[in-house]
Amino acid sequence: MSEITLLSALTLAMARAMEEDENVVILGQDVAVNGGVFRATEGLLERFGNERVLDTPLAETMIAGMAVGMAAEGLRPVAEFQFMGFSYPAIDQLLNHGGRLRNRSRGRLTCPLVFRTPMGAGIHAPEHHSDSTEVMFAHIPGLRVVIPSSPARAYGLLLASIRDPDPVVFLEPTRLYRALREDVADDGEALPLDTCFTLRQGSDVTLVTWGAMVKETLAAADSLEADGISAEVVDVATLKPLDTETILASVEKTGRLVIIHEAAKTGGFGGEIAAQVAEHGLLHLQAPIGRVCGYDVVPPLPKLEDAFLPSEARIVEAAESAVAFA
Amino acid sequence: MSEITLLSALTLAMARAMEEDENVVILGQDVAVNGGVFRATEGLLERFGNERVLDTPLAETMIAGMAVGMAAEGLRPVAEFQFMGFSYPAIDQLLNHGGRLRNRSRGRLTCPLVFRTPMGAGIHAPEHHSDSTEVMFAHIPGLRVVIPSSPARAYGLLLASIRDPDPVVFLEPTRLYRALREDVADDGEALPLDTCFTLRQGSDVTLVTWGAMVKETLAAADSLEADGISAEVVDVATLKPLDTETILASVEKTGRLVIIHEAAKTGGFGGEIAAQVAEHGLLHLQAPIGRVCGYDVVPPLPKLEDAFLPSEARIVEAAESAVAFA
Amino acid sequence: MTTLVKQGRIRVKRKTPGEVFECGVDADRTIATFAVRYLQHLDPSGQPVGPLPSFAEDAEVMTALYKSMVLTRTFDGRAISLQRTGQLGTYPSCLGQEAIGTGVASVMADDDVLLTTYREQAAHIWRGVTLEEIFQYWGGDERGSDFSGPRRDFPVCVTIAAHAVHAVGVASAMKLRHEPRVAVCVLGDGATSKGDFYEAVNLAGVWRLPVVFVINNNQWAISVPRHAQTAAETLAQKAIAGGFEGVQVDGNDIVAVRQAATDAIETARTGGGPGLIEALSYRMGDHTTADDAGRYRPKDEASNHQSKDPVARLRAFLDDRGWWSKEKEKTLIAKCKARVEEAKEAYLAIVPEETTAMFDHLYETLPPALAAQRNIAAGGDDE
Amino acid sequence: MTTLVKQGRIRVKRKTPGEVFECGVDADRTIATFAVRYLQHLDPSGQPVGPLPSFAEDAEVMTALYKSMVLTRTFDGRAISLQRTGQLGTYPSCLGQEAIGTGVASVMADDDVLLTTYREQAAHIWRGVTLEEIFQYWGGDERGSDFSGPRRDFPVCVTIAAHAVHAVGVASAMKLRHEPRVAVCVLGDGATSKGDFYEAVNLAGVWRLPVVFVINNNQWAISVPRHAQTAAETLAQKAIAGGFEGVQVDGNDIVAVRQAATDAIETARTGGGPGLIEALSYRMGDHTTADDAGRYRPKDEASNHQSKDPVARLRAFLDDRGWWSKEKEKTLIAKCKARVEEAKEAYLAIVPEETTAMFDHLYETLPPALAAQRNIAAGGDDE
Ligand SMILES: Cc1ncc(C[n+]2csc(CCOP(=O)(O)OP(=O)(O)O)c2C)c(N)n1
Ligand SMILES: Cc1ncc(C[n+]2csc(CCOP(=O)(O)OP(=O)(O)O)c2C)c(N)n1
Ligand SMILES: [Mg+2]
Ligand SMILES: [Mg+2]
Repeated sequence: MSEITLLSALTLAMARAMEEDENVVILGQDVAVNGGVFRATEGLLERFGNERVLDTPLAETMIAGMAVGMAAEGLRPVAEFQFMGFSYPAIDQLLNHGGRLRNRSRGRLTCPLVFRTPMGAGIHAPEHHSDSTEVMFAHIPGLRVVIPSSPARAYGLLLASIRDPDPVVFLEPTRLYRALREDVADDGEALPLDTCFTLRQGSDVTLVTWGAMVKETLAAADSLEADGISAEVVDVATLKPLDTETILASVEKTGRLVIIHEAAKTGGFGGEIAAQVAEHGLLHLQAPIGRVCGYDVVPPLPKLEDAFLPSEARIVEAAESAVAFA
Repeated sequence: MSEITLLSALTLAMARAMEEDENVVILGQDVAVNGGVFRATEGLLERFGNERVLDTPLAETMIAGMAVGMAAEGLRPVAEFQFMGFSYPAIDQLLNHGGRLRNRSRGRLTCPLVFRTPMGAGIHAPEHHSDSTEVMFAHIPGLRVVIPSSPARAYGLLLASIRDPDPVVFLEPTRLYRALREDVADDGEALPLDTCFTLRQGSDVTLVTWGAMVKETLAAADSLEADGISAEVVDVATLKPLDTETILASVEKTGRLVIIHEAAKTGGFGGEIAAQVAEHGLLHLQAPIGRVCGYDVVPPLPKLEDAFLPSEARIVEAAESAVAFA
Repeated sequence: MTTLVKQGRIRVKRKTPGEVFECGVDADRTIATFAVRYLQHLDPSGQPVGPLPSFAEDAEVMTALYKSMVLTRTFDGRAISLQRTGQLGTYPSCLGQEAIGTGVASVMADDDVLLTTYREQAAHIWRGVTLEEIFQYWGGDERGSDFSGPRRDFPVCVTIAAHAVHAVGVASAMKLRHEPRVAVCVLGDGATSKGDFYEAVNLAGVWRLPVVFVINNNQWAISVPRHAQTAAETLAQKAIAGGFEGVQVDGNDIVAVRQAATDAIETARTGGGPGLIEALSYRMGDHTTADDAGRYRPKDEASNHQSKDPVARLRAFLDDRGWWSKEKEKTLIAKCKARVEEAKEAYLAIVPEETTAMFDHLYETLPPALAAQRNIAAGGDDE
Repeated sequence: MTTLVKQGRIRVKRKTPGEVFECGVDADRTIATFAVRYLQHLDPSGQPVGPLPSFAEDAEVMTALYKSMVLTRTFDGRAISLQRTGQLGTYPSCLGQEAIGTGVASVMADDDVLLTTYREQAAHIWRGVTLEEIFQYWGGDERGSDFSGPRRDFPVCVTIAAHAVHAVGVASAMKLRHEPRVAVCVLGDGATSKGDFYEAVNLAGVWRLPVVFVINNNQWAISVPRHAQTAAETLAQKAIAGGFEGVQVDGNDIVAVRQAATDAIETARTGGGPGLIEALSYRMGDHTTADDAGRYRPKDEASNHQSKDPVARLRAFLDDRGWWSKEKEKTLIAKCKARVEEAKEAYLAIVPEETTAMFDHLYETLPPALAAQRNIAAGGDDE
């Protein structure tokens, strides 16, 4: 065990998966010689050679489609898109092909692939480097959508994603890449892809979030505690399929729900969670469901980035008004 | 005035817009000589000539990007994508460019374009011809997303969309193209792009829907009436920006809400509406919010298509249990 | 600073493409030249235009090709009539393009992988996809893509050119595993305008993948004619952008198609890199049964093309060699009709899938979150 | 049926691309040939390799070009140092590629439209984008894209090759309105692998659009070298796929760049259709300030390229003609530094936008539905 970053945990998981299954191959722009622009694939070329770690030309549709073709032939491609903002040409392939191949061939051909991509704002990157559009992927039938929020969960969830027999979109919050270190055992233990993680027990209000916002949400929970409010924090982790039960059980206990995500509010995945609770847990609700989200605007360039990101203060405020509601 | 189909209403609106503004141009695959595969642009080439009605090569990214370029130069392109299932290469352009050009240039360059595309299942079409992924567009900042459900609304909303100074995604339910006729006055009157349409007044339950499902929802409202249940039917029409007020006012009146859409349930736009109500109208709710949606599956080929589409019966059932809830 | 714009301009000689540039000043020299070849073996009347490849001298081979083309055409006609009577969904006819699919498929190995559009029934039939399956697919039943024959072939690709990028993925898998297999991707002239096609061609070139692109240039993409699709004089030259060679063949001449395919596939198989074949053909029918070519196609175009018909051409060649007869033709037609009728009956007798089938092939194991939806679909109560 | 696979194969002569095919049998003939020209006027030491275009004999023109290149380089170095001290965000240096942007921009008309990547500061500076604006953009402020100079030019395009399709849209607008204007799109070698580029090239060809694509082939796309990007011998030949001509030029030779650009732009302007110029250059720095080329680039590669430096080359040429002097150089450097410092000060003094600016340029009129969000951003209560 050693204290490592989320980024190193990803590398560890990929290396482990490549070790245990020779069908696992890595592909993308700058993933081989350069080890990825964030260094997530650092060292893999040296260790597994240039037939398993592949630098591709600059063509996202091709990378996505190639992965589908490889997967149909039984490989387990792990394709990196350099930033979420450049991954959109892959949507056509995910929606029309990756997520459908098994279904449309009635199980004859399958598509065990992973699309990894960094997501989110907060690292003062240039234009188009700060998107959080996870809901677009989470809406696509046939996919799994996973977002880790700690080194250990990154390791276990990525392993599970690579081993999964179906296509997985694996979204990595850049803001967390190097933000925290954690002991991670490289023990090959995967985490389940269909459960939320309750990171903190609480009794007054449930805070549901995922990805980078887990950080601010946990901080908000600390602040709330200081004010005598006990917040339960749920990290959704796997958006699709969604573990509604854990969320409902928490809301049943606390009676109050605030959903936090960095993505634009309108049509964001927070809506889905709120809707599930309004459908299946309405009677437990003692307050309106709050949502603290990114505004429905273009993620701004660095100067206005901090003003764009949902803040700890906004979360605290929303939780407090939920608790104060009577 | 004459009784026309939704399809003819669209043609009428485009002709009108082209008549009144020479910057309006039509482009897409098969839109000129063939008048579009559904004939939405029939007659426009003859009337406005081949410098305003343009058959393009088969390349959706290019069509989308070209429209952005034209719009920046002050034209008002109305681009057709042949089916929603083929429009995904346009997402990159909409998300990274169309919806952002004004913002990223701080208003120096603008993007007054319309992307039209047929959507939805129910016409026994081949694979990939039956998608309802409107939420993917409705989540994108800077866009408007409009879905008409009657000939008159198609006319007024398309006119408004073409005249709008910002990018509009205009989604046309194929199932309604020729399903009903209505008197439409070609009077150049646009409809507002920021209001829902209440199609039927009711007091017991609010049914919120859009697009093709308006048909089954109105039919369900008739059935419900026969059973003594008074259903209010709201056609959202413009998903983005969303007119939450009309929906909230209706829920305040009825106390019960069922949302109906053909798109896959998880992460669908129904979640957004449910979330808005759970946030701003919780106290009016006398029953859990119901959602009757497409399943989270690949829209099936024709043999299973009817079993996939949300049925009148499912809507009636959901409305009845909302009303029965106590 | 733009006052400089008008100054100091020297006209550089422009050449019409296809003409080799004559070097002028030292400053300006030709550094690369390219050529596109055209291959034809049988003229429209079925006469050899030169020495034939040896397979064309083999009666067994040539009659087998002919039989498969006639079966395809018989099937195709029946599919259209079934659609007209409401027994089949929208159907894309391959009338007039049979030589392409048959010629290409006939030189593929069983474990090669075929990826095609919706118009290559000829290739599928040769590869062993059953007629029932093809009916079933166009009848709106996913099980039609669960090919009983070539298990690794892709289902037909409806989203234009998307299968070109799958093909380079399949070929990459083959190459990384050092298997002597080839991916063959058949697409239309319209498809060559799409970025997917080009991205695939470019990767195929730079990774020297065992993949062969075959363009069924049937001159139309629904209503858009070939000349409105691209200014390229040939579609074969699109390969030049990927750094390899394309060849144009007479796609109504099965000898030329098969010859070019043999060469490209074996080159690819033996590590020589990718190939691209533009097969010139003609869409003799409508785009699909939902289309009316009369709206956009010059009046006599289709009938003028009759004289180039690939089936008639091969028949004439067989006749000339004395390998065929009216008698044999009669028997063949009867046999094909019978087989197609049999397939039709079998297709119509297929028991529909359960409604829940739409859930059961979505994931290897249905996520618990979807159980409730599946239950509704099965007739249970709404969530 | 695949027993036929092994039969009747004839090897068709394969040629290495770039070699003109010799026709063999009648059945097999060459139907199209293409060539790529290479243009260079000044060798690396600044010596003319042949007769020069007349603008190169004009001291005023040539010194203006030189001054703009030096200003660009001064700005570029300062931007890097500002980034290193935390006063600027991630910044992509254009070191070594100044001749491309300057050469191309210098022959554009004011009302032509420039669409570039993030690496064409040279072109922007010539076009009249202010140094403050460039600092401001890379400092993380959208107002930097509100160019005070060329109001119709596009903001820099970060999503690779996406601006190629914008360019054909801009050019289409120009053509449909019969305006004698041209869209110029500058992109990288990596960008030529992307479908967008190809789709744009193809449309440009078939619609004969007034658009010129300029490829800044700086040999690298982050860590991916040119040869791993495509097997095409030249990037210029990518135009062949679109049915028109591409030309390769020495991109470190501003005379060649400007000459090729003049020709292509004027051809486009006068209805002669699109052009494509591959300008061979070299990325002398890291990809951006966030990159470390030392991780992937052969050790001596960058220093070996020093001898081809475009600024030094033009300086040598000016020196030879007697149009330049140490004195002039000193004055120029001082002037450039002063101008850059002034711009830096102005940039650092810019008052930040209000938080609500992120709402105020999203739509022409903010939809009422967003008023509540804007209110929170303005410091009001959460919804
Ligand atoms: C990406 C995409 N865009 C549009 C369509 C609609 N469409 C179906 S077939 C077709 C024309 C295809 O032409 P071509 O590639 O020449 O093939 P052909 O039909 O002639 O065999 C079009 C535009 C589609 N299926 N996919
Ligand atoms: C569509 C897209 N994919 C990936 C990236 C990440 N990225 C930024 S620059 C770059 C390399 C571009 O290389 P090239 O086109 O040669 O331009 P250069 O940087 O050398 O000027 C990449 C991969 C991007 N910006 N856009
Ligand atoms: Mg075609
Ligand atoms: Mg480069």
